[in-house]
Amino acid sequence: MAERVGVYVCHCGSNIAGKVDVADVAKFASEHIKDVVVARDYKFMCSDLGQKMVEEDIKKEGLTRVVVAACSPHLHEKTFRRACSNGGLNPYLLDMTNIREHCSWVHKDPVAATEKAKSLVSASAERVKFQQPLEPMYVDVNPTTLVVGGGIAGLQATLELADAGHKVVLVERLPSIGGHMAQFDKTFPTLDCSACILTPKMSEVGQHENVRLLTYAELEEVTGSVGNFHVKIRQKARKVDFDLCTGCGICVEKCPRKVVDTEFEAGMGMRKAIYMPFPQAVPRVPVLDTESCIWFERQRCQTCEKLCPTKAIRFDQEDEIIEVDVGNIIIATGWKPFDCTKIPQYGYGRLPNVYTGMEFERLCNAAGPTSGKIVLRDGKTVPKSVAIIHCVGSRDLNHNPYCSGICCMAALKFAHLLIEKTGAQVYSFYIDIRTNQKDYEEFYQRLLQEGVHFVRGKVSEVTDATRRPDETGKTIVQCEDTLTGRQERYPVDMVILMGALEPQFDARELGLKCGISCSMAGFYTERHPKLDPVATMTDGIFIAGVCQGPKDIPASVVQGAAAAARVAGMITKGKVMIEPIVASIREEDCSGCRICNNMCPYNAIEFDETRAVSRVITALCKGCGTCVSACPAGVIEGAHFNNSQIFAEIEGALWDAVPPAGVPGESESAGVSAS
Amino acid sequence: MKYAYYPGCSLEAGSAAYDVSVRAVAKVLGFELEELDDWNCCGATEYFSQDELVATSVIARNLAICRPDQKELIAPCAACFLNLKKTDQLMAEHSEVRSKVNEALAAGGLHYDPGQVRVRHLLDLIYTDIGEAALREKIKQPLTGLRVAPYYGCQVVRPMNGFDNTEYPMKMDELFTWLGAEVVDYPVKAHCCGGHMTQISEGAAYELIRRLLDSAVEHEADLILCMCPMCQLNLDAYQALVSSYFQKNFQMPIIFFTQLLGVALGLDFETVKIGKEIVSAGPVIKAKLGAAPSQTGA
Amino acid sequence: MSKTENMAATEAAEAKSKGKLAIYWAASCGGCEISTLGIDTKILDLAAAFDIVFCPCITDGKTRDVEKMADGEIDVCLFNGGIRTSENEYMAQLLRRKSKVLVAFGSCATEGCIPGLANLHDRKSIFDNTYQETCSTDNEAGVRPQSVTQVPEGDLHLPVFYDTLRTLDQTVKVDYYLPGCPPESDRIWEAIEAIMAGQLPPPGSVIGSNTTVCDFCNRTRSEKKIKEFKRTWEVIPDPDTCLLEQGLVCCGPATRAGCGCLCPQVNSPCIGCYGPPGDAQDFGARLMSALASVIDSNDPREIQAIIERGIPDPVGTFYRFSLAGSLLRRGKRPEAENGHGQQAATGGAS
Amino acid sequence: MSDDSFEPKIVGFLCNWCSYRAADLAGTARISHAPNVRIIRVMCSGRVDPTFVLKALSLGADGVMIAGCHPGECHYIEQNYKAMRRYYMLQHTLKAMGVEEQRVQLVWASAAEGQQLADAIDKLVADVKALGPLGWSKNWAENGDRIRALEDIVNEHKEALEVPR
Repeated sequence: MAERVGVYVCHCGSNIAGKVDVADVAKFASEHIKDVVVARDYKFMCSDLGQKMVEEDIKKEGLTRVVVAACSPHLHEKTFRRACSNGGLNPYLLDMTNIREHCSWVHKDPVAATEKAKSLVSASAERVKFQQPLEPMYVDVNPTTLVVGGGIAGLQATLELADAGHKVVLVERLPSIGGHMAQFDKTFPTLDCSACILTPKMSEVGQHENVRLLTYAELEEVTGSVGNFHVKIRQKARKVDFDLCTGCGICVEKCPRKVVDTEFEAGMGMRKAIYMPFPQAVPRVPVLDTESCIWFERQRCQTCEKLCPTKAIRFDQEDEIIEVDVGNIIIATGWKPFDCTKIPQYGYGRLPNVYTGMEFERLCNAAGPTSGKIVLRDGKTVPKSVAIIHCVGSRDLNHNPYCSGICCMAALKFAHLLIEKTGAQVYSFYIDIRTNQKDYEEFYQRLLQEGVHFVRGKVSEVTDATRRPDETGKTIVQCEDTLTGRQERYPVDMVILMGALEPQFDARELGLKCGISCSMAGFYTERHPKLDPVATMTDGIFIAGVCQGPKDIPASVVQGAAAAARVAGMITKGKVMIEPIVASIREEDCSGCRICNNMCPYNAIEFDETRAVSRVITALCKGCGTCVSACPAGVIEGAHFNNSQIFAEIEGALWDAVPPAGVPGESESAGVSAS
Repeated sequence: MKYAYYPGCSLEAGSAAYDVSVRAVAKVLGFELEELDDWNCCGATEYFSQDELVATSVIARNLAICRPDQKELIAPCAACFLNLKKTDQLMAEHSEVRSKVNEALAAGGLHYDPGQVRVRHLLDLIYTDIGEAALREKIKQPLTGLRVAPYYGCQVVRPMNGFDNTEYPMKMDELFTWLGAEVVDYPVKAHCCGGHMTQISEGAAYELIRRLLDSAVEHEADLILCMCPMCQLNLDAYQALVSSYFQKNFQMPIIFFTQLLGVALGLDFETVKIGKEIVSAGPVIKAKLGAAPSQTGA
Repeated sequence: MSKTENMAATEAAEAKSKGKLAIYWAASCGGCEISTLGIDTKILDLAAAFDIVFCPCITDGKTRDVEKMADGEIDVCLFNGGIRTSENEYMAQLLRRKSKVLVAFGSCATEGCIPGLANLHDRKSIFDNTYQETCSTDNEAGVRPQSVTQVPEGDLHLPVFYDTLRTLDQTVKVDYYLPGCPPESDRIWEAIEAIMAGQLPPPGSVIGSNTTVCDFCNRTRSEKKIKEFKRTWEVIPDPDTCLLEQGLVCCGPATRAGCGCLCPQVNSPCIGCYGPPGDAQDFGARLMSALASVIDSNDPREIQAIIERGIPDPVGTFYRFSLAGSLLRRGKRPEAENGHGQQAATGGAS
Repeated sequence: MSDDSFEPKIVGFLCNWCSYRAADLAGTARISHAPNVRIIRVMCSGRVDPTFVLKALSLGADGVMIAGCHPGECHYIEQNYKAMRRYYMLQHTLKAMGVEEQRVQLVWASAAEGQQLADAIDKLVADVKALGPLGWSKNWAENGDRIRALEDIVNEHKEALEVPR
């Protein structure tokens, strides 16, 4: 039985009608497209009256398919699906074609625009005839949430949810939560002590009845989908019994092996082989580093084991896989600092008095290796002159094109601390000073008053090759001051490189595990950069903090809270709708060649060994259709985007193309008809 | 391994030592350099500043005359390398240049599609294609005790040579570390040698040369290794003038890196033309490496 | 005389109750007929059920006899071969008109088969090659086949050779398809049985299985990742592992079952002679898509290198049997050429 | 070759998440571009089957655009890589069939790249204009002798001597 298609061409005021001859398009639809029984143009299809028109035509004219030619389906597909529903038609029997963004707004010539609109309507009308009624699916939401990353963004998200009464599993890779913020000395622009404001949050998380804290643990595998994720977490072996340990610290104190702490102290200080990264660490359970432990090196020592009052040391402890079920996941995995040796002309790693920003944070920190005394690597010389270089690895096409956002303010903070603690002359080499949050500009003005020398220019090199007598023994910064247009050399005692904030080294890997994508730079892609910054394209996975893009502490806190709010909303609602756009395999025709098996990044295709056929796990399928086009036998069907729909759409789009002329065929059976 | 070879004019004249040592080293390391038949001038630094299109066309001829089997072209001279590479890149990136240059080439019955020939510097060949293991195997005379300052100059490393860091190159440093030399961290390794300034503004040029020599002296280098004829000329031939200009007494031997590489591979001084330079490198090499280098030759 | 008459009468009576079968070959190799005879003694059952009214390969019969039949007089016509010449086309139209059921029999009639690969060329280049360019050909006068030759008695005609080989259904309406090069004898018999029993699928369909060759392949299969496509002579394949996983371009996953997986059983990759299964539109596209999907690289250059090295002849690989029946049907043709061309005039006069 | 009056008919397969949105953005930002591409939305460039391209060309399209998210930014994580592999495989075959490479182009455009998508459309249209119409079905036209030859067969059979049975 032939379908009865209704075609509606929207004027969108003059947005469409100003360029496209909408009446002509509607006329074309009714005269030239088979099975079109109603074709109308209307001022605003999305208005109540427009929607009513569709509803009534479905009822009166017995429409079985509806085409709306208007704006982008991303704006109004839901609107017209609802109109179809109200008219008693399955909402998936609608197709929307975009004659505004893709046509009237972008083409100059009204005739060409009208012709294109006809093609788009023709394609849509041919396609819609092959569409099939579909039913959306609903699943329950597990109220437990997984937060990955125990930095400030993850901590905020955790607390928001836990305080609201929801269970949270917090996973942190390092031995303690706290993240980079725990390493900082002061925070800009208020200069309050970083630890003072962070540690209360850390201990709250550590003691919260709704929080299950897993430190020194990593996400291993995520399966399932929104509402019902199943997560495997690798609890790395601490070599310390978590339950027996009281955190007394005797083991740390007595451990005879000291090593450079490249993690928390950024290489500026030492730690023991068994250690807690810092005094306020949460949880207060040390970790034994088997790489440097004497016992693991030559089976001797055992000091910690002998001295532990609760016998909590476990040399034979192994990694453990912990499995949890959660409804939503918040990723707050933060960032890693740029490797400054990648810019060798700045001398980091080669010249002793060149420091990274993180090294300087530790140097400045009262709890740091020098107890907050700013001295050179010799341990005693107080620098009299310091150069701070901005944008090291940021805003640099050779490394990262983006602005790392926080370095200007951090550099100002460093300058202030230097002046306050040492009275040194500070030179700040910048491209632009970016201070665009509350009270930031005021901080910049304050530093100008304090006498920082701001030099606008990109430093060409940092060297120990002297040219003038006054350079002897100094580290020289060569830079063109672009405000005076002069090449200048600045001999200083200390150079601080404000390295870029880079995505975590395993950001892509984790993204793959969770099914979310990264930008070119490697930061996670949000669902919408303005309107949905903490959701991702994968339902049930949210992002917060620097893993989404460089940002400062307040912005990270805001995102942590925002992600928590989104999750709380999901939990309150209790159920989520899943679009029925999924693939399915005609199992009776599947030969089990297994080509499709590794097509799916969501592992939604499984192979049934006994029957030797592949099968789609509908709940996991996201409907991309890649397996559909990979199947060599053509037995995978992609709902709402199946072959017959797309073939029809292609045919419709090319309604005016050259017909297969001069092709010999049945119609002109020249030979036999003459016999 | 066989490569097309573009010696360039300097290597046929003032920098013959470079050419001779390159060929000698090639023999020992087992790669073949087939000199391009009927190559023409690379334009040095002048062509491009006069007329870019004409320069590109003239230089592109060298790429166009490569036979189909000559896929990699080696140029030891820094200027030749840069110009050839730049030409290939300009033609690849600008279709207009590509079609105009090919119009010009067509007059001589030639045609060049960018990317057809890969232009490479000799250092890249030795570092990448020969590599550490093969090189170490061939060492006859380790350079132990010799303090060398690798000097890259400007043209080989900039812009975007594709095989080494542009701002602070390290490949020659690594190469000589493999050979046993003490490589000094020569901070001015990519600074200007003065170029043609010696002809225009000697004061400026001498200051630039002084900085290079001073830094080498300061780092207690025994000699400076070059990979550009112009650099070698400026540092070596003008050393006496620079000394008197600044009331100094520089005695810094300046040789091509292939010459010292040859010594490490067991070639004698004559084979790699050590002794052709003005500030003689022979004595310091002999002194530091103990006995006179082996006389086995190639 | 009377005995003969009697026999003729009996035959006539029998013929009325028996069906009429025609088997025709157009541009084909004769393999389909051989495979038909491969039904062995069942040929007697066939003869009991049908009068073979026309089959130039095994019985004497003239086109005029067919022309004289009433429209639709033939019950079933098994038509093998593609449409290469005007004669092929004429016969296709004639048999279509005279047959109730027309079956595209074998790969040539279904999708063009090997002769269809000539669609990468046109008449002129085919003639140039065949009659001039091969090294063993000595043809100084440039003689080419002529469709019309004038002799004193009038014009003599030979069929015209077409630029493009067509499948049967690109020429006339086809009721059923029986693919394979050639169709396996067992499949032929199954089809004949179905016809005899009147248990035919809906018109327009393929008589045969909807699964693929892999369904009958006993090799172990796992997830596929291909870093290199190998040519058959480059490797002695492991007999127990999926050939595709060993880098060989095996068409099995894209090819309709029916052969019993003959080639992979002897360690040779499937070449796809049974065509695509189900309602797949373009065999080559299916195979291209599937093979490309499992290339183990995300680097454009590496991907191109893998493809170019491993698949030097893409049309011959993906469309060995199906070029004429594919969406594009043929390679791009040089601008209007006539194979008979200039040489035709001189050739004709000589 | 190029004919000013020739307006190529091009079918574009755009992925729902990046390139289709890029086209939406080009619209919102009123970035004017050539009207020749008729856009078909698919969920992912990984859905684009070589069959779609062949179908479009066989039905009279002069060119085809396949557009997806940038490599590494696919909404479905890595499916655009599969589109890329298929694209090169298809190009390899199309080349052997005589279809010019520039007629089928693979484009990456993120949802923020309206300008880039518009530029890519203009480039494709310009490239196809320079190549001229494809008109694939013209390749199927048979040589002029065909109709006459078919009539000749019929006539000859009419004239042939009737052999009595």
